[in-house]
Amino acid sequence: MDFSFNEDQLLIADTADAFLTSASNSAQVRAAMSTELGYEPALWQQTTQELAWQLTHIPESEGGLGLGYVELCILFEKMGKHLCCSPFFSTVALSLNSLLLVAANDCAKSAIAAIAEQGERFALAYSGGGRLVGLDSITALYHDSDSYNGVCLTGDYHYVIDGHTASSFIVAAKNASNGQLGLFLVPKEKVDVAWTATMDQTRKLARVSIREAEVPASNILSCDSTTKGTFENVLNLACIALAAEQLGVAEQCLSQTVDYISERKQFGRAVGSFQAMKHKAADMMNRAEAARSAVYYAACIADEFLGGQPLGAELSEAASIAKAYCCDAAFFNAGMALQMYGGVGFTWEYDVHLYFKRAKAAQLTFGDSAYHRERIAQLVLEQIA
Amino acid sequence: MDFSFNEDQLLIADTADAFLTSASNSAQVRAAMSTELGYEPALWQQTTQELAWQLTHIPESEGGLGLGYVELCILFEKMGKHLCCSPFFSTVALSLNSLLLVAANDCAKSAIAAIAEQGERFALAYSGGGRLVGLDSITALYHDSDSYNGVCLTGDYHYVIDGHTASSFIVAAKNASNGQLGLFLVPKEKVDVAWTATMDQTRKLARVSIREAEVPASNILSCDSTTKGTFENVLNLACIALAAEQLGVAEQCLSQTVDYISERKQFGRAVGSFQAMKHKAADMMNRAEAARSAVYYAACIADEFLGGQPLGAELSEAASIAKAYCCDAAFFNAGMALQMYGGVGFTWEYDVHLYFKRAKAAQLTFGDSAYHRERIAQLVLEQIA
Amino acid sequence: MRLGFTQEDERFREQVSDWLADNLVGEFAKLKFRGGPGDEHMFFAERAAWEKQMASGGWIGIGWPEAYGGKACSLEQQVIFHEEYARAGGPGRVGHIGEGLTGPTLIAFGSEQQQRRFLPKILSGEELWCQGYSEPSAGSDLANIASKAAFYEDEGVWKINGQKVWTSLAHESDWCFVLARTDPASKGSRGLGFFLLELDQPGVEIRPITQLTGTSEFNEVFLDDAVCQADCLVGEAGQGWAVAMGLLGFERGVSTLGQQMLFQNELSEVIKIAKQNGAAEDPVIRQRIGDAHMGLKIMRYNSMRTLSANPGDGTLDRAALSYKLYWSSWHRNLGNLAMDVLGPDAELVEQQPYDLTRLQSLFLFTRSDTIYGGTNQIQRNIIAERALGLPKETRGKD
Amino acid sequence: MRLGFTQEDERFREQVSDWLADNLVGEFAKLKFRGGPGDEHMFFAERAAWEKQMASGGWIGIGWPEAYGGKACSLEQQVIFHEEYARAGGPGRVGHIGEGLTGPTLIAFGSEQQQRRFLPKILSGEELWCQGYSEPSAGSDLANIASKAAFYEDEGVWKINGQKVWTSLAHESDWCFVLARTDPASKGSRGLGFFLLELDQPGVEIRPITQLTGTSEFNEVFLDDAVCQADCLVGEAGQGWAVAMGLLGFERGVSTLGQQMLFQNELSEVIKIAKQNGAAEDPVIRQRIGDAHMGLKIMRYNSMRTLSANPGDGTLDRAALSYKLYWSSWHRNLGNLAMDVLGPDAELVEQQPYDLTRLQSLFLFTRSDTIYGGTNQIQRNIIAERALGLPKETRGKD
Repeated sequence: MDFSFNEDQLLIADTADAFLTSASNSAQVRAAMSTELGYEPALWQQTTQELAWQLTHIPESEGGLGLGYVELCILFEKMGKHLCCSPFFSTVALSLNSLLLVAANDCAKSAIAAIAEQGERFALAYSGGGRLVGLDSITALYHDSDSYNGVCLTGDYHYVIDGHTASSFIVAAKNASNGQLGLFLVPKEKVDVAWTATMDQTRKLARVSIREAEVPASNILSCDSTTKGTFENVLNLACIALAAEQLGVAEQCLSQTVDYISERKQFGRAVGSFQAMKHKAADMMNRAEAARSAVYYAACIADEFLGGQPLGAELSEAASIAKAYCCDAAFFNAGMALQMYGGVGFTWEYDVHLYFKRAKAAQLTFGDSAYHRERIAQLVLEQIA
Repeated sequence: MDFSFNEDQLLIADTADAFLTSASNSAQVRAAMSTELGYEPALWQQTTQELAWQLTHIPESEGGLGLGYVELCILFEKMGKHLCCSPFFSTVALSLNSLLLVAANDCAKSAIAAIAEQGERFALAYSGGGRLVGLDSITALYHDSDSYNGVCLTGDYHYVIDGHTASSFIVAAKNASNGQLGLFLVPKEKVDVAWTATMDQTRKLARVSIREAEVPASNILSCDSTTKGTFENVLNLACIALAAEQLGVAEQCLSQTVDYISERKQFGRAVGSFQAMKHKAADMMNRAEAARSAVYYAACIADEFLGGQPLGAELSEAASIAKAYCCDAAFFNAGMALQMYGGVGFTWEYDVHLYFKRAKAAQLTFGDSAYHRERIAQLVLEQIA
Repeated sequence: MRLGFTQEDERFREQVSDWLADNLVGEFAKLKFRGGPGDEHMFFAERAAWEKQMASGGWIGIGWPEAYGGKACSLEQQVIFHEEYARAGGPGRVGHIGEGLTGPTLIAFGSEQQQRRFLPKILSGEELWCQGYSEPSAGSDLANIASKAAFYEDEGVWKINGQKVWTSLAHESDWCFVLARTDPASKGSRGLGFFLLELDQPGVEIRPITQLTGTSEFNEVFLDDAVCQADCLVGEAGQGWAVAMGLLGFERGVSTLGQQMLFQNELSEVIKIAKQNGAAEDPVIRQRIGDAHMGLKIMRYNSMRTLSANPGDGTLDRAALSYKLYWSSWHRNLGNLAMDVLGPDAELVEQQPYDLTRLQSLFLFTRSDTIYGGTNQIQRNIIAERALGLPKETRGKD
Repeated sequence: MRLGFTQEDERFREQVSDWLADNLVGEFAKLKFRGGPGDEHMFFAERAAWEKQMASGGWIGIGWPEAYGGKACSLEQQVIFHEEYARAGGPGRVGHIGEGLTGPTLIAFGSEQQQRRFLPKILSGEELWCQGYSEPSAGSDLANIASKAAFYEDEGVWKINGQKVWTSLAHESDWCFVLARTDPASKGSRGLGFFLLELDQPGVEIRPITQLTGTSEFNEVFLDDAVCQADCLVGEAGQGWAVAMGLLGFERGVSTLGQQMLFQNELSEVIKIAKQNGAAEDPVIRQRIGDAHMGLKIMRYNSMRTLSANPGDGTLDRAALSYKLYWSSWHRNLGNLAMDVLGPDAELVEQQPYDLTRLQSLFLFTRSDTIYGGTNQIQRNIIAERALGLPKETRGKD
């Protein structure tokens, strides 16, 4: 058992942090978030071409670096820390994971290559809107086509992360007659997309509409009894990546707040010398530390899962634990930061609100913490006789 | 609108407090709680004969003082504050209230007189045991007797407050054929009782067993379509009385803790000068104050209800609010007290644990706070279109 | 103890609600439920006109003594007024600082001349006020005022230099009351003056502060030789702290029940959404709805108790001291509940690029509730020291 | 990062579990899952015998260096030992203070003579130890020791006077290490001595403290000219604080995973009851069960991280610093959950008049978890100051 970063992982963390410190500073984040596009194309170019971050956990056989989910989570953590505005999450955590899990499929292989080599931006569309989560939220329908070899697909998709700037879509839909889930590759030409502006401006959402789209058989990623499980595991993996981002948020809120309260004076003392402040900071640290443990354990389990190892069976549990804990920790820490900054934290000028909004958005993405706690309870209640 | 005590009420509060300060001090509480009986007969004698507290809200027409539920709650608050060990709660908050709500009944009238004049001890038995609350917890059954004018009743009752020392019982049972609720008066001769020792020693519980008991028609308190509502209102009134006790607990935990941390020194300072301690004490005070508002509002509503006024319709809501809030406040404050006393609070010698145990017991009596919050939510969701 | 109001009070209630029903129409109709916290930047001109409308109905200063132009309404009637105002959706008042703070301060501490000069204009809705206490270095440590006021004998005026912050409505107000140091060598609460400062002058620059909502309700006010006439000092030079603190005593909680009416509107909106989108069937959300309702009810009971018990003589009242902490925490939780009830829809703004929905504004703006007017930390200190008698916080050595 | 253990470690695990399966039988069978916190008063004589059984198997001091009679097991193997011990229901150790605290302290700070005298008896399970730090006035302020030690040249002994408190197992132990003031004029952490004190002597009186559970695990120890031989002072007179603090550094968290195994047993019991009595169908209880499980899992991950990262050289590690606060809060919540799952049945004791059930003991005893070994308040101070570098708490003037 060795539950600490090795030298290579430490190097990845330092490099990513250094890069984002200069490429995703407050001014750059604010510039990117205020556009509809939502990211800086030059940054995307750098991360996918120069740094080739999207290759991280693609197997070497598919042209990737063959590293693991731990390494990927290191990147997500740093992106969260720097609030990096980028379609990296939608492309890698959602779409690439979907493709890797159906990798035997030729269609998936070429899509993986498009991401790996051209840095193409993908989005995953599944939810029909509302409070339902995951599989339950899918309302889009497909049916086998009479006129060609393939399916015909219709649906409205909400909350599609970076949907309005993706060039290709992985979409989920249910068979109109038997309800079986299918995952399909759809180029942007066949969909209508509209940006839906959000409270958290650092991550963009879109609405995607598909009307009687012809999806040829060659674009079917998965459409059998395994698809449901695949889709659920995609969301599990995405939850872990999101949790990693939120670890970065939690940690950054802590360190910025500690800096601020060490400087800010009231009553002739640094406010950080007041016990009420110190104890709050201690609580923030405890949450950040626990979040770190939860994320990296889940990332290790993701590697076990991707490698077909027995511990991979823990994926759902580890993902729910990481998602629920880290999102709550980030929101707690961001809320505390707002409180401890006092008035200035409430201004647009300081960055605290950006973290706070991001943290709330993350809580509401892929099911809130109550959802995941219930999911954990279900697993536990089944386990214990 | 005048939501403050009048002169008479202030006098009742002061008198009760002074009496219990000398009649229910720590040594006296510990002496009473360590017996199976659970109370000091001389104290019972004093409260029912000299002070005649049980007369408080009995109408003058029935030989009572004709005061209100507010006055009664003042007494319960002080009894909670002093952890008074007494069958007053079972006799007055549960049994007398049941009798008053069916007062037209002759059987009830004579039972009221027995309480009023002889200070007889009554207990209410209804729950068949387990986590179900109120009406849902009743498992005892009755059926009309073929051989005499009355019903025949069988049931096992759990958690009967002061059941082992009561001389009469009011018992709830459901009609074996149609499920309709009935309330019956049963003398102790017809039941088997056994003390069930409890973690909170300051309030005793018993198990009561009734096997094919003959209940003559003259002992039927209520047995028609109104009985269910009556029974629910008895529990509502009992919840308010319990909440009043817990207000006393919450307040006493606060004031004792403030005294202790003002005295106790560490690091060359009174520990009460540390912000962490001060802020906890402030949180305790806020809860005690809110608890006070909740109790006395509910007590006013109880008076409106007992007087047949329109605001009486708020009884369920006000009772659930008082029950949930005050029990949680008392438990919070008692837990804080334990923490703030440090090691000594953990000893048998100090009284903190007595309050802590009493508060936990109260939380679990008449439905826990989650139960009452759900009940409130139901009411609210019905109200708002 | 007695719930409910007298028949006379109920007639007064009717009078208020009738007037509001008759007047909150036409050009004013669109102001309904607008201009509250988080929305204070909206419809300013219209709300200023509404202030005059209120004045014409005689509804400003209803709690002031009759000798000063007020109606000397009882506490109950003031409560009723605020309740009915909120129920009718009366807009956020732009005159509330003048009515609630400046007026009572001048009545208690002002000269007869100051009273004659300023009180009528407040009652007529013609002059609007803002408050200038906080400074960048005087937040929680309010007495740490750095602004300086110097008296120029020759010109017969005070000149004030410094910076005020978190001044709401400054850009729309005519006057501001300002705490500034009259004794430059003093520290803390000694050596301060309480000034009435006209805002429309070269020495005053007002810059809006953009909040996390993207809107502006607060301002920075820069004072660069801002001129204040000699007779605009309230009380003596050096006694400003006593005046400022006296002012805090005037808030007797009559507006709290009105505030709670607004909270009820917000909670009802959240519950309606929950019923629409299915959240109301989620047992965890139901717990939170039950809790929110319970919390608001108890807030009301707390206020009723405070109003009944507090004779306004500065007596410490525990329920009153805990009110700020109580409502601000409750309101913050409501903001959070609103988002969680909405689920993923919570993220979608009203209109791009960044017009927030009412509930988003609530969610974000309630984060300031636990900061302004004394942070939760300061509130707990005050409670521990004043109500519970625990030892004072040790101060730094500066 | 790598989960799971090596094959060699897994073989070690098998060895441990086999030995436990073979030995935790017969007279020792009834000790299974007994003697833990809240139950430390039970079966003392049997557990003392078990300690010798452990010694015979060579399982005491497995982390000690070989030169001192230990096995020098790797961190992983120590973890495995604790896990298997807990899994098998190994009873609460009566020798853990000698093994975990006295031994490492003597190895680091003791004289060769002290090491030769005491270490073998610890390893053989023959001599049991308790610790004498806390005093009535030295709780959170541990350095505020009032006990005094004076050296009597003629007799060649130290005599100690004072009172120790919260000394667990004192009435069953042979020796106690005691902090006492060698310089009577000193204050705080200076001027202390670290003494090895034999308990069976006239100058030592031990009085059990009855806890809120009605049972006694802790004691008061009154020292009235308690005699300590000259060679039983560890380190120099006046340097006792450094010895005592060095001792704190020895806890490297190897026992935490074992502790968590006990927690898992407790949680599983609660869950079983929930399934039996219907609480498991209550969505609010389900949330809390999910939360408890999540919390315990993360506690495990935290420990794994601490164990992997902590080289035992005293490096500050954030996850390690937060461990006490984390587990004690979790455990307290579990106690509460247990009661709420049971509902009204939670009140019924095992046997009258006051034999508490296991879960009642858990509920009550976990209330001390957040106090002993540094209250939650002290833990937060330590974290804020050591890990986050925030300014030190101001001290009083005495």
